[in-house]
Amino acid sequence: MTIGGHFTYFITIFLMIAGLFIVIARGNLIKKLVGLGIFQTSVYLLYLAPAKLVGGTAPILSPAFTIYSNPLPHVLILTAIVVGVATLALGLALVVRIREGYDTIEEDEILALDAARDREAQAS
Amino acid sequence: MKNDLILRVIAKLLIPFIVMFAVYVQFHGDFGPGGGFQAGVILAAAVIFYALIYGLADARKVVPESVVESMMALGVLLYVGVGIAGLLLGGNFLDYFVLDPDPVHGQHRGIFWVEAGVAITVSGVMLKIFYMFADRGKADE
Amino acid sequence: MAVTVWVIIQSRNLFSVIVLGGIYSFLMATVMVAMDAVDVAMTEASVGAGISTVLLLGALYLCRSEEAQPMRKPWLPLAVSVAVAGLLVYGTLGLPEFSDPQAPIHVHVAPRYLNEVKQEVDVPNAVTAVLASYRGFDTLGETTVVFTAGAGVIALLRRRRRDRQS
Amino acid sequence: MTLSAHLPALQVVVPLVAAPLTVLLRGGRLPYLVALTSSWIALVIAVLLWRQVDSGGTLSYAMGSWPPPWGIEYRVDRLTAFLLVLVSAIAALVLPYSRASIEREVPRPQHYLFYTMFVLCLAGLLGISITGDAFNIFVFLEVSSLSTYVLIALGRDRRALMAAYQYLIMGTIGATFIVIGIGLLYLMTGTLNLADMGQRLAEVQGTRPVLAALAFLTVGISLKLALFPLHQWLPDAYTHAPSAVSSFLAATATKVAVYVLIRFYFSVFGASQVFAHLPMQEMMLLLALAGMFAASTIAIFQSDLKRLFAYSSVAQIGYIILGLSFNSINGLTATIVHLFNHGVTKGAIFMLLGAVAMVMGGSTLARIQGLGKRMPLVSIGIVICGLSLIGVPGTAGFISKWYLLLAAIEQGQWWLVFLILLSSLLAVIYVWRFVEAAYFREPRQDIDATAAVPWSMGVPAALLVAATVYFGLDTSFTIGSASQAAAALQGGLR
Repeated sequence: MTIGGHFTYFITIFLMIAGLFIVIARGNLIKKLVGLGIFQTSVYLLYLAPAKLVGGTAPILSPAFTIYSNPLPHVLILTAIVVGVATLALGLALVVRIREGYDTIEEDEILALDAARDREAQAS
Repeated sequence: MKNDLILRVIAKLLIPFIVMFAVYVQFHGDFGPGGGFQAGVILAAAVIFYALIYGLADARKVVPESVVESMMALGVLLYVGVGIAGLLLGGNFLDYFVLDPDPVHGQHRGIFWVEAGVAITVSGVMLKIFYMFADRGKADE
Repeated sequence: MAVTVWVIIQSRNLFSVIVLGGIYSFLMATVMVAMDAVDVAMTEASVGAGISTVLLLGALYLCRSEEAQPMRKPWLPLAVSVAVAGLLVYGTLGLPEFSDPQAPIHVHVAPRYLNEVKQEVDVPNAVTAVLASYRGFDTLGETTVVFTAGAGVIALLRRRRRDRQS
Repeated sequence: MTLSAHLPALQVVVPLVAAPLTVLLRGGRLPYLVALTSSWIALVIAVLLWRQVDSGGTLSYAMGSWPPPWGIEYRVDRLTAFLLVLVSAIAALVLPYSRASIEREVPRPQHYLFYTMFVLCLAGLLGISITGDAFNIFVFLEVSSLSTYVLIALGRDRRALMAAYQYLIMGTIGATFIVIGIGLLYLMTGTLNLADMGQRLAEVQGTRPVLAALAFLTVGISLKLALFPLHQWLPDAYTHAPSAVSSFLAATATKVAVYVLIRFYFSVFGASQVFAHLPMQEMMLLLALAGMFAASTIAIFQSDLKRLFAYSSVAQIGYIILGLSFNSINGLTATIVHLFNHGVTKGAIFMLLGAVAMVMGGSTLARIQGLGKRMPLVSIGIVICGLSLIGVPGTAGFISKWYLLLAAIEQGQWWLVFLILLSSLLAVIYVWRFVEAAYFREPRQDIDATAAVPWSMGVPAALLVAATVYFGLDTSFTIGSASQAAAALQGGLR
């Protein structure tokens, strides 16, 4: 086990964590979604990097080559990308609606607005 | 952008090529990178491009909303339809072998229709999402 | 790529965040080509750098907003992130090394795809074959997800116009 | 091949076909009828599958005729069939209920999309349960989650949007964690088929990636099933979603997540591995107890009934996980039975609350004062379900508590017996809050509550309430299936 052999994993992990951090730590709803995108995209790398074989080629069969990368992870990640963009589209639609409802897309402000309304409701 | 002659002319020239490229990606997916999903995205991009240059109303005339909404559904139905065809012809669900007397040819046929279904749904959804977001922008103003 | 991500964390201007996100996707697509995943790279470039960026910009246009200045000290999220990172490092250290041809994923299921695709499906692009045939049901699910998102966006965004009319 | 051989595929395909059809048909009654028909067909298929499994053992179905490790396999064993019956039965009851319910809560142009999302969610949940392929779980998980987000956001209040957004973020993080977990497992075994994975994992037992995968899957699925510290999305989502949606989600969504957890623990990792290398047992026990007590306590201080019972759901999930942590046949039986019993009970409660909200204009405790006089049948229904949540003999809740107690006694953990009883006391308090408001307060005169509950809402709710009582008396179906499933899991791939 060498550090070099795992280099790709470490890169992946850094990107992943950065994305995750943006999602949890940032209050802006759009930025959260960007972070979510980064988080998901880096996971793709976790699947793809191990599929590569040095000296191999893309899994498009032809008599000229004998070593190919593993096609299965590619397929999985294609699916995952599509799922990712579907989630993003839905998330953005929600953000647009939230912004219309609350006139802000900062999580803290929205929570404050809700809390204020709760207090009103209890007072009345 | 609506009245810029150069843009309009270039767009007229480019859009057929974009559509051609989409078709190429769709059918070349067997041999090189590409397939239904990518083709669908490119196809949607062509229409979005058209809408940007000629305006949303014109784009709606070319590709009406109701058609787009039906496309979303039809693509999925086509995909499932292929699966059920496999069922009816005596195989399992999504069994392509039975689609043709020659099993390998059956696979070709299955993949072809399935990819077509994916392309239809994806381009429909992408366009629809674009229309929805664009509409919202107008409502705000 | 790491630099791009760092700037995204720091930047409060949402516009630049989104554009950087697009750049990030493009870089990712390049890496994917290097990993021989051409199909995936093509999708990532068109989806990540294309569609996502356009969608985000569209939403940003509708929201017209800068990220707010004051923020809590992000100790808890940082702790969570570091914990996850630690777990991942711990886990990946036991994984097979990069480009190890004896790794389980190269010896178990995949060879059949590569060796027999010619006889069974006769489609040169193994990715297409696996996608549409061997794992065709996954792709049906994927198409359904896209359909769900489309119908969902309609359900969410159509409402207000009708409300106004009524 | 006859049609019966294709039932596993049809189970998911029928609702899947219904979804695009509802979009094509758009306005009018047709989308509703399509959705309703598909959910009833799904129920029939689920029952048929259950009978096939009951007599013939585990079914396996190869999608596209590709043999399992290469293609995607559908696999129906006892546990799967049991869950399929639960999910499709609840869907078949909630759909007729939803027709009158969304009339009030969702704008008309959205109606057909509501049904689209509903059948998609159903297809997703069924797909997760029935599939024997790890990545396929993820795909269908996303089908069901995306549709759930939309369903929640269709609620009237603007807070429904925020609830849906929070759930979207949490859910996506959870799903991504699950993908990481599956990825690590795939890298170690080279396969995605669950059964195959289980066998090949035996060779690499206890290695670091496998343990990390276990951790990621646990956290990811826990987010989805709202295990105690990760439950934050649940109360908001249940409170602000349309009533029909709360009812369906409360009864099925978290249950399916628990099922995925069980599937990974017992069929893939194997119980011995899960519990041997990490202090999982202690951790789960601790989280389950924390969930039971904290969530019940929070529930006591809620002023909105929907929210109160949402927190009660979090507490009940504690019981479910508690059963898992025993790692014994009785414990597992308790978990599986409670999945079913709690699903039925909570489905009934949220249906009834929907009716209350419809007539009284809200479901806060202040508003529903005197409900016992205004809506006597509905109040009695809620009380019966409340008794089931407490675990009073004669209700379904008692059966699951009984097995939990058995499992605790079997291992000689008397303090646990005490704690389980103590937490039931908390349930008594929060149910009492409802009873107090409904029966010991005079109706408020300023609220006009003359609207009648339509039959289409009343009958499904009544059926579920009846089921709550029925499964408390006749346990041959629930306990029978659950104990056999538990035995199979415990004795299965170790």
